[in-house]
Amino acid sequence: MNSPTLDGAILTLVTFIPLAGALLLIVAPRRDREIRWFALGVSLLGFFASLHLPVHFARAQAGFQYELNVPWIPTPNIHYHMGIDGISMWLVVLTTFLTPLCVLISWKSIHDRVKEFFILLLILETALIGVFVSLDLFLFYFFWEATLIPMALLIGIYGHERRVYAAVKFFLYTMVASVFMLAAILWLYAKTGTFDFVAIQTAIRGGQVAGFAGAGAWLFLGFFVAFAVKVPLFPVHTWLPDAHVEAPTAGSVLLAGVLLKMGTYGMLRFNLGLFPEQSRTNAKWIMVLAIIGIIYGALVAMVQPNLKKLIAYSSISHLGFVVLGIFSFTQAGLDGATFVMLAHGVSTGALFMLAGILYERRHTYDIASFGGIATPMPVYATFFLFITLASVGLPLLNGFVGEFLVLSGAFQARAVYGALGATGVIWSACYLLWMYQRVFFGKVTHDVNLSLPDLNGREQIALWPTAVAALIMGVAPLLWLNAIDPAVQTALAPFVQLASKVVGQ
Amino acid sequence: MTPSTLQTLPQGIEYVRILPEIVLSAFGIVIMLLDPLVDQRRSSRMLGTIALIGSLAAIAASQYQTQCPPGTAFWDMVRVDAFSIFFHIVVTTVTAVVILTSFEYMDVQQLHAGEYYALVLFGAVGMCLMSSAVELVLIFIALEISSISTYILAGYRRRVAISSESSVKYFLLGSFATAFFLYGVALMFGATGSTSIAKIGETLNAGPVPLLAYVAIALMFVGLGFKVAAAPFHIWTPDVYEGAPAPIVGFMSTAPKAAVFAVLLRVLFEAHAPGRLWLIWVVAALSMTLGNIGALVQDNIKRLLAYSSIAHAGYLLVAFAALPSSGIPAAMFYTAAYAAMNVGCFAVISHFASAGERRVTLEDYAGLGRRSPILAATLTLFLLSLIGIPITGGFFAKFYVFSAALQADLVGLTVIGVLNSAVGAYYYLRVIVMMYMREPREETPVAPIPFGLGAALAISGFATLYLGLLPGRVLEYARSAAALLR
Amino acid sequence: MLHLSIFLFFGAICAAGAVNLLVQRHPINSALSLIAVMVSLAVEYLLLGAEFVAAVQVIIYAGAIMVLFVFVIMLLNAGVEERIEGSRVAMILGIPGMLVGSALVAWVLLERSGTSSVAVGSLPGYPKEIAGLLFHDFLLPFEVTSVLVLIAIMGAVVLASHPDSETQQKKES
Amino acid sequence: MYALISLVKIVIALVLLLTAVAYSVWLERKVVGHIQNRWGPTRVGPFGLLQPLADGAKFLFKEDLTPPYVYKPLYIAAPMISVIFALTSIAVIPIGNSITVGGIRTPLQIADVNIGLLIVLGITSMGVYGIALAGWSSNSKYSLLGSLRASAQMVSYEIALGLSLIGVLIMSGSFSLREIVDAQGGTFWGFIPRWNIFQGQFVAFFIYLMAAFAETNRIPFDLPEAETELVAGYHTEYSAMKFAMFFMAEYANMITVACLASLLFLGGWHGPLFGPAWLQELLPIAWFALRIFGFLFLYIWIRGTLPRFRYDQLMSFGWKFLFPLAIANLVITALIVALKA
Amino acid sequence: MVPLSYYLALSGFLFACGVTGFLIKRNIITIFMSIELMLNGVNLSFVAFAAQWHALSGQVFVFFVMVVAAAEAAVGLAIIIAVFRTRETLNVDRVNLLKL
Repeated sequence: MNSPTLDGAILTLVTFIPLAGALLLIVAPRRDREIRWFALGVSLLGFFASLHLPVHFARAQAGFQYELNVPWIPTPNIHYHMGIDGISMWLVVLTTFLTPLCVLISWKSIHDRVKEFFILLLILETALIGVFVSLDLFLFYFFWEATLIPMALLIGIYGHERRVYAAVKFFLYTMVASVFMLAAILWLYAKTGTFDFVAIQTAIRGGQVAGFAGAGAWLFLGFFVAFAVKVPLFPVHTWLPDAHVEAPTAGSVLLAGVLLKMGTYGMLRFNLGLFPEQSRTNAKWIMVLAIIGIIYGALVAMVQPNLKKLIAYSSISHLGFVVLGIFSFTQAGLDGATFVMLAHGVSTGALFMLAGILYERRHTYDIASFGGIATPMPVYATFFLFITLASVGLPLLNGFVGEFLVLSGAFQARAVYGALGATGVIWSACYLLWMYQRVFFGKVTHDVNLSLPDLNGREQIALWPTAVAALIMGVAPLLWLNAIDPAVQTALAPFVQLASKVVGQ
Repeated sequence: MTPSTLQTLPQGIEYVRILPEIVLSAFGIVIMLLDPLVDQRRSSRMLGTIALIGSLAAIAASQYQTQCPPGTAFWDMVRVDAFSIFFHIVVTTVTAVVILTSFEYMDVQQLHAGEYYALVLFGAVGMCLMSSAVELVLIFIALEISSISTYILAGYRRRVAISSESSVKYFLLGSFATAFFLYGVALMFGATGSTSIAKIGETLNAGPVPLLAYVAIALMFVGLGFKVAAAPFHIWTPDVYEGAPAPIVGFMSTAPKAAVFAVLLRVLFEAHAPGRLWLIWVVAALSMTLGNIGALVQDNIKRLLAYSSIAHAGYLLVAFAALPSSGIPAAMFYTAAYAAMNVGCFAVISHFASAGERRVTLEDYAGLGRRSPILAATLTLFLLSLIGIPITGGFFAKFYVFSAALQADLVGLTVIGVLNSAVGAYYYLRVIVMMYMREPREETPVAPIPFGLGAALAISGFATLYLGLLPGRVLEYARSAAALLR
Repeated sequence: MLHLSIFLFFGAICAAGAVNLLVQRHPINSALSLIAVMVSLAVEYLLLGAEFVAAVQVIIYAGAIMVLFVFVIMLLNAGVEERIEGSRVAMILGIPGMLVGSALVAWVLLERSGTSSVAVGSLPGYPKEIAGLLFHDFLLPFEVTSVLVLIAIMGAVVLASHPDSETQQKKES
Repeated sequence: MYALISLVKIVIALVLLLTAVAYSVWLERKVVGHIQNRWGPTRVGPFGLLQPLADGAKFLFKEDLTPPYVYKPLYIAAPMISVIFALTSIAVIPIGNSITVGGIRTPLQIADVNIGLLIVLGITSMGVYGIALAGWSSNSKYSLLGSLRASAQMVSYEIALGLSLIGVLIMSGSFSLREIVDAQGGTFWGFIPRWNIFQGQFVAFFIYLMAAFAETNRIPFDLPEAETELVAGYHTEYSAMKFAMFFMAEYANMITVACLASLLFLGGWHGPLFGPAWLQELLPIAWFALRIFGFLFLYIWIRGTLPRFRYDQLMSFGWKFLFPLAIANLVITALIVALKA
Repeated sequence: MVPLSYYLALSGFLFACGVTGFLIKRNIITIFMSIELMLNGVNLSFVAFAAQWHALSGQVFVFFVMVVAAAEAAVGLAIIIAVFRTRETLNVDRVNLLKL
């Protein structure tokens, strides 16, 4: 263990390093080259700082670590309360891991208004980390909303043709949904007088919240709607394909890699943490929705002519697994869900980067305009295959572990869910491999594709870490899972009690 | 009532209790007197500077009031306590910002500066007085001072037809509303035999509330509702805002509203006005909904912000429906935040619209992010605050209001409000989208930001962020002030 | 009895004047009926004992404000009111609705509020006593009205002066 | 009994007033004639004394023309409004102290109210409608311009007029004309009467005088009916009895103004009393009449000697000179009274 | 003896007429006169209530209302003149550059 002062400050540090960088960039002169390097440096600094977390994390220990709790605003009683457990720690690291890659991948593709781009990117990083480390509901909401604007601007300014439509749609969907969460948070505050997650949790479990019995279901829904839109869960997913297709590569990477996890993380932390009973009662239809999401996402992905849209729909499908795992209320399910979050972050992030690389060369995502790309771009094809396989869930790669755990959890909860969910794995193999085949194999159908340059050094540097991470996560999942486990156990504790109550009756 | 003896005169401290008003009027008169003496070409700059000094002196005077013991003055006509000082500071600060914004505007529009600045200061006198008055007739006169000066200012661009039209509409509907307010005062006088708010409160608390008092409150509410542009008394707002000079719209959409809300707070809470809840409930819900729906289809940014101000009046009224302990501070905080962000918005607009107020459609804002990054960034900040995004004052404002409503178990109203703020996000976003994501049709250059406007933007931007990051102090102050009111 | 008949007589003039104001289509006729209303209101004030108010009512309202109105009507040579489709609808809906509704509400309320009747000059408002109130208890409002009047004068000058005169001034200087 | 006395008083007052009006016309013609080195009326009666009767008969028998395109109701009403308001203001003006006739003591005044001055002001301020409506309803540009000028002029000068009176009000502390006169009784050092004009209200009297000229549209402020520019101003289109009404109103207003001047500034009916009791009863009336005569003479004198102002001069004189002067007078008077007390 | 409610009813009637006039009249000046009528109605209730409560302050209020009305009239008529200058009409339906 390091010095206690560093432990107290490390989360703040990790959170605000990117913001500090962004502020510096604001006043910096408009020299694109230096700005890129500076942004890379800042994001790397953030990544290395965040490595402090897993290194010194007490893995066996449940509960929150690195806690920092200072009063911020006296009325209402808002605290600057941060802390992480095994789940959120990895999400923080995932964020800081992906950001430098985003910087790298945007090196050339962003050439207009470079300064603003990196400012927005770094602000977004701060907000994302903030979401995962906040233990004060208010602080959480604060960061949650703060992710919106930089993301919307990234899509809207740097995106493709229909960027404005996509940005507005993204903004409105999430904005409207999170307003419900705000209402629920306000209600909790009005009744308990605090925003502190732990305090509210204790109050609810102790039955000290007046009117909770009646309002509980609505509160659950309030939170759930906000998270479900973010995930996105089946009927409210329509913003996602648009946002992904129109976003610049870095935007897509962070969107798929981290932003969607905010939703599942929220479900895990708040829906399960605060409303175990309501979660249990609502689990049935949520799981059904999740399964619909898995299958629907996969089926739609299969027929997509657009590469990026395909990956986007695959995200819907994968995130369905996460929700399925979370609402199975089993150790395996939750472990798996958390792991899928991380794995999906890495592999889908990488997929979007790869798609972006192709786009830089051809300025289209249309699958039909490729074909036989493996010939001119062998290294690229190799990376793509590797990541595709990881995403499909090939054993010994990262996708497999999580999906396996989720499915076993789902089987424990109810066999039919597990069985239906398992079809998703097959579907994903179908559409991803079919896509791979269409893009890379066969003859080169368009002559322009013949002269496509292969990956350059910068792109390789951006891709290697994801490939390595995918491999390590597949080979040694315990490195991650041993930290996740205690956290999941804590999260499941009330469900065990509930179950025993049911049994006792 | 027997007339008191004429021998007693007001004490010294009583003059301190109207010090901001005295300072503002004195500077207004100085400007009027200097106007014919100074060179016409440089008058705008010079008189503007004097007006600015005047408003700063008024801010200082309001600050000085905090040093003095609270109390009443002029035989219970005004009461200066934390509550009034809060609104004094809001009003005087807005006045200063508006004057800063006007420097350039007056030059560009070639308007005569003397009366303009004097009217702004005199209007501020009325608004300050409104927030400290505890007697209905004085409130009425103060209301008229602020209204009449804004009627005139709205029509200040006399050569332009829409400015005069805006003025005449504002004038007719405003006077109409005033008449309602006055009738309410008369009936309240009839119901309780007094026009002093404290005495009215005593009387209404003491015995059964006469039917007349309900009617009186309703009529007064109608009158004041007109002034704050609450639905269904809002129809004048878009027209007036569209036609009036942009800095003045910034002025009249914030300072008089703040003052009228102060009056409403006093009348409704201190006078223990009967049967206020359902009335406010309906008006708040209507204002939020109509304002937001109206704003959705607007293409003129001034009209858009007019509808938005209707919606914000609705949000603010939600706080009125809540319990006094949390509702009053929430309303006060909202007033301050709203003043900061709205006056900032109009500062940007008044600069961008330039001569003749030509560039006021949303289309004109296309590509502003590229053409003038600072202008676009500040406008974005204010718009985000109007949406209610965290780290801006608008967020905490909404937050306090809705949590106050929830504490009073007004779940329905809160849900309406929350849904509305989600709807509202759309049209503010349209502006931001225009600025950053659309290419302009023609690359007309945007004039560089002059010093005065820069200062105005800095002040309002700082206030917006300050209220968004460290709302604690302001809220604590509002809370202590609200405790005095009850 | 005399009191009541005087009240009714002038009250009738008042009411008739008010209705005439609505019915007349030429603004000058409306203005004259408004003057009639004001003068007969002054008489009602006299009945209530407010003789000073009555005199001031005639001087200020009838003698100054309405003169301004008449003056402006003459200056602008305002013609007969035009009737446009919309206005007729307002007429049909407006008059009966408003009148019946408001009168009914007012009547019911006032009957129920249990007010007593007043005798002639029950509260004589002598100028001296009113002055006492005005310059002591209501000193602040009184002083503040000076600001109001100042604004009004300034506004009238600003708005009514011809717009071109201003630019000329600027050029000359 | 009270009603009967009032009726008698009203009749007497009206007869007196109308006679005074008629003969002030005669006086004007005579005096102006002499000023201009002419004789004035001489034919009808001795010294032309019956001229007013002849004039009256002529007005009555002339054909009453109503031009086309006039707005008839107001065209007819306007002169009536003028004359009615001009005549009613006499109701509250006392022409002397109380008098005992047949054992009944009654004030020489139709209605003794304690806000008399305000009522006079109120009624005279209504007089402007007659002129304004006459000009407007005639539908003639001369009339309209004349009446616009007239109403602007009257409204403007009313302010100076009213302000000049406030000094007097401060001195006497009452609105009642009778009390104002009573406050002016007695003398300083035995020979200077305590009239308001000698109590420091000289400036006020001057302002009053100027404003009164303007209010009655008399030379040098007779712009509204300036023959050389506007034919006859607001009564261009009027003839016969309707014209006579305006004429009567103008002179009645002059007399009212003269009465007020005497009452407020010149000590009203105060003057040396001597002789038997019946004489002492009637002498005040005589003193009062003398003052009015003097005032009317001044009016005519000025008409005979001074040229007409230009309209902008008239306005700037009113607003930029008389008005500030009146305020200064008011402030100084108030200060002096306050310091004395 | 006249019941106070008669006065108040008259005042209410005048006020209502004013409101009606405001709504149905088309000429700006007439609309403005309707507002003056409303104020007159209010004044009558002030004086009547003053008699009821034996509070002279009710009469004092009337003076303030009159001052305000005078100020409003000055400004209002100036505005009307300004509008007439630019639009050459006094009909509210034709003063329509701004859509309502």
